[in-house]
Amino acid sequence: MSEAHAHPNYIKIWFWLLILLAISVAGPMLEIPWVTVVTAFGIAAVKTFMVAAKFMHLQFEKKIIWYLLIICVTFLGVFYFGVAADIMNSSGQQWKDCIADNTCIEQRL
Amino acid sequence: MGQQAEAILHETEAHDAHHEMSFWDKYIFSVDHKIIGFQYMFTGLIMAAIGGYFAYAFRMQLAWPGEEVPFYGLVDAAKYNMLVTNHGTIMIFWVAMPVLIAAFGNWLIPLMIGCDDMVFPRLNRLSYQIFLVSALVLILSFFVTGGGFGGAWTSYPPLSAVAAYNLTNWGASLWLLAVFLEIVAFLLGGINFVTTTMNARAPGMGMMDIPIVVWMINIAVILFMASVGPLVAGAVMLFFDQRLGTSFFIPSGGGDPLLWEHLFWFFGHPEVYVVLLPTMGIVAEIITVFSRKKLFGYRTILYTAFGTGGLSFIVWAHHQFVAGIDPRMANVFVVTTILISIPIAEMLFSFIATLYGGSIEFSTPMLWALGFLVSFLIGGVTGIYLGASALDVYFHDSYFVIAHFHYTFFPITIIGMFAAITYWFPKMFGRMMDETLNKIHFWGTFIPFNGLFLPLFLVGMAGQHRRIADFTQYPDLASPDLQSIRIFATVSLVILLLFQFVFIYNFFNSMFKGKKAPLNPWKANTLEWTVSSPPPHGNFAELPTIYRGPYEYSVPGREEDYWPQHLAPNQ
Amino acid sequence: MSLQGPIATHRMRTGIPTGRLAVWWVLASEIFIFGGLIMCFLLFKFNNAPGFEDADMTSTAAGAFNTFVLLTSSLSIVLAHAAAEKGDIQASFRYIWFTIGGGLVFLLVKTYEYSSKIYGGITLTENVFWSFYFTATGLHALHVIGGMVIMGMISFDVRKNHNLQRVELIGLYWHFVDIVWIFLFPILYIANF
Amino acid sequence: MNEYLDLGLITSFVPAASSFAGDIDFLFDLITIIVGFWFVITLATLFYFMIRFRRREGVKALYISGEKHSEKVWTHYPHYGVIAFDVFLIGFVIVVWVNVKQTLPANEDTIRAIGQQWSWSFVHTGADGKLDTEDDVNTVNDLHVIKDNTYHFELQSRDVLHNFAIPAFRLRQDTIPGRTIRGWFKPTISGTFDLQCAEICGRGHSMMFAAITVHPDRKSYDETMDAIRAGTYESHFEKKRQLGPVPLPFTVSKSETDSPYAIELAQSF
Repeated sequence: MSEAHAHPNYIKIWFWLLILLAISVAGPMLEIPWVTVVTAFGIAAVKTFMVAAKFMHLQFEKKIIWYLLIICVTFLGVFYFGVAADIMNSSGQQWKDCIADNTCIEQRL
Repeated sequence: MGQQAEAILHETEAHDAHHEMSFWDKYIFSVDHKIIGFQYMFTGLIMAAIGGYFAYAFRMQLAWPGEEVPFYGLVDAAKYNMLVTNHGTIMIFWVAMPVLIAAFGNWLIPLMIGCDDMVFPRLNRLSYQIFLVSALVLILSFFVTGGGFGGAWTSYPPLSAVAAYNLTNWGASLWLLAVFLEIVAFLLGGINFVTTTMNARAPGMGMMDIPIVVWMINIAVILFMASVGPLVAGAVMLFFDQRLGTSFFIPSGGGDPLLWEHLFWFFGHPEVYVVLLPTMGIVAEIITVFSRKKLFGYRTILYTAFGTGGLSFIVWAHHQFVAGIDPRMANVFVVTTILISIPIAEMLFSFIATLYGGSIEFSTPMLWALGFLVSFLIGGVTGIYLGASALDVYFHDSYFVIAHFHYTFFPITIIGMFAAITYWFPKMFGRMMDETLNKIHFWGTFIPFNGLFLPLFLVGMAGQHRRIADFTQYPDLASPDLQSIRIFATVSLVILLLFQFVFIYNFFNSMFKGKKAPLNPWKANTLEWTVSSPPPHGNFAELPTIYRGPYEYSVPGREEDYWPQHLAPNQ
Repeated sequence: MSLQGPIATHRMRTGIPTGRLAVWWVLASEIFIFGGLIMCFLLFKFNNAPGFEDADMTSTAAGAFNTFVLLTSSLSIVLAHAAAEKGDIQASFRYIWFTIGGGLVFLLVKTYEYSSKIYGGITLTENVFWSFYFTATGLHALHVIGGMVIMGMISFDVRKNHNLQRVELIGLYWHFVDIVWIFLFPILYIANF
Repeated sequence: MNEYLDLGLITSFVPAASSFAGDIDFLFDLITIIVGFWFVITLATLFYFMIRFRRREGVKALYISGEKHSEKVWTHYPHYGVIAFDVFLIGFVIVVWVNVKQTLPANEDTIRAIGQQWSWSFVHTGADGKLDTEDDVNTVNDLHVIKDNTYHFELQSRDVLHNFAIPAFRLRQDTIPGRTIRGWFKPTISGTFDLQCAEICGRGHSMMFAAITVHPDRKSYDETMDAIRAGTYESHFEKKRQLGPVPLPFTVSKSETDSPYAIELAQSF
């Protein structure tokens, strides 16, 4: 059993999470792209932080777990940006995606 | 938990261990970390035999194309592809990783950090069982209709994703499933290793008192865990492409084959360091013991290992310089790739500096360790050629790559494995190996190894590319000179394989009939040499407390030239 | 504390109990698996790959309801942990089963969504968006099922006052599954961003 | 760049037949010298230590931790040397890379190469110098170019990854289905060279090779093109290909632009 620590008020956090959920559903209904992105991902990030810090007790956890999680996210970011140049574009230096503009030779499948 | 409670618990445990265990409980379904280590080691050695046999078959085909290979039969194009693919897969996933990380990790971590077992013994057993299933699935994949998978160990889609392209419908899927299971097994095992090292160290053992090999295995495991995740997702996607008809990696359906290449190499490059670092650790243990020297720059070696691990995550695209990635990105990766030579060079320099002023005894483990340094140096420096993007335009997928790759992986896997086995054999089985046979085996492996792979640099420079069943058809490559180089390499391989029988004989003969080994035959400092050989279930009669680092050899003012970690300062 | 297994298991050099430390490592490797999948999705999405406008067709209401269910079950499992820590075994047992019930509701909604899509003629092979949709939610659902099974096993241990620390461990895992869903919800359900 | 430094290490095996082959050979030589220097020094040190410090009776080893600054410099100085050489190397490498892969110099002609399991189809532009027009000349496994002309190439693939590799030109580039990849080369020696597929592409990968013929002048090139159009051209490739004794279970198609697909080949064995 873990060492005792003060338990935060879980119901209150749950209540805040539900409000955030409502915002993230309502946000996109305005159909403004930047609002959608902010409400969808910004709020996902906030919710994640709340769940991790309060429900998962990261607040009270040793620093090493924080480092561990931060390293994970950093490496994922490295992966994303290393790959983005090739996969997130449909053309680049000396290459282009030829399926999109129908200039490809017919594919066997 | 206090030490007193530990002592009480330990006593009851030892008492429990007295009751007779059946053969199955003791050797097959054991939760003892040492038995699990043996299970990994023997499975790995059997897989190594299969991998070596495959290498023999396709090297014979290259030397004498189209002729029936003794003990194999005719190697046609499909079989050739299957052989090279599975040779690579087996040697990396079913030999290098189980033997270097899982076997020696299991065996050494609890002993070296002074505790009685892994923190999760049953998880440990589960990890081996999954690993065993994965090996069986891989072997099964050779025998299904269409034959084993032949799309190279990198398994680039669309070739690997579409049965109509690779013509090995089930072979490809089983291959992928086997790799997937193997990864799962190592994730479970790895979590166990890291948790054990973090939490279960003996009292007094600070971060800087951990033997380097334990550090290295742990760094390797963390690298593995961090790099393999995206590939696991990718493997699921590829499996769906194969079996359910999705098109994650098939361009005509909207996917992108380059994505797999990125996913694969994001794992594939750190994987090189995953297997390299444990061997570096093994070598560190051996050269300190046999030169009676303190390790030169413990912290330096540790930090360079961290540096290498971190850098290894940002170099992966050097495998794809000419794979159609954006050429501007290549410039980023060439810088990081060349930079990774810096920590590795520093680590090698530290090892060499350790020898300075030593009292070097050329016993077999030391010969293997020095052999590792020499041959890995060749592998390392030839990596500079391939990391240079402009030169990779010529050398990509050529035999130069093969030679470079084997000059790194052969020393890491095979030489590292033999170094470790010959060094820890007395502790593992309580008997000494025959030193003469060991030396014959060393020279009989080391010389043919160079005879095998040095010529491949030459054919690589001649523009010969890999995964071709018969070069004599290629007008520019058919010259008798090049063919005689190939034959020379093949003959070296056969000699190398024949000398392994010396090892097999010596191994089993010494295991049962060898001279009884003393407790600490090499006069080493680390904790595994303080327990009886072979160590009993529960390892230590009395759990040790640590007073100093693992490399206190030839300390001035002490009569003995070693100073075991567990001896209290006044002893 | 029940003393079982090797001594190694009960040592605590980092100050974090071994079980919890291991669960954090499990979660770290899971972050890479789900993270890798989500990264791949985003790469295709931002490249305007054809088919990604189909995100309109997923039912935002069902997704939002499932988010609500998972958040609530996260609450109940953390309450179970708090109760177990206080020694209130019966309450802990009830909260665990409430959480399992949440998982069940989640899976029912998921089944409804899957079947309505499949009856509507949309399967895994429709296009890359739907491939991602079924792969990601399917992998997530497998984690939900796994979590429920383990929770069920733990709940009976709890009633016998065994291994109470495991409530916290499964809780950590369950919160992680919740967090994965928090990210899957906007990328798969909220219309084009 | 190989006028500065030419050890002829690669050219003793393969001729340098394109304009940038010399640059790449130069890089090889440069790296060989730098790396060889370090290799020899390191190995010599290692062997010296091994011999000098072998075990002798009554001689105790030194106690050196390697943690003190005065000791660390012994690994740090060589280490700084490695960094300096690395930076020096990266400079040269990027210059050559930019020249070979990142830039497209003005061209005289364009060719298209299409990889498929397991043959190469080539499209030559014909008289108008443009692809996708009436007078294009299609060939299978036989590429024709003129010496000292700069060519752009367009790579495509119909099925799996292939690799357009001409060792004599020091050129390799993957072809990816769904992508058009561009690049360039400028042949400088006339003759016939191997064109390989250097990315594993299935069962017939071993047989997927073609010939690139560099014609000394336009006249010879035009005659060949006319012969191909008239169907009277006997491929140099066919003459030169010596089928080894390997019982590969199929042959590569000879005449059509579209060689048989994998499935058909698969059914034939």
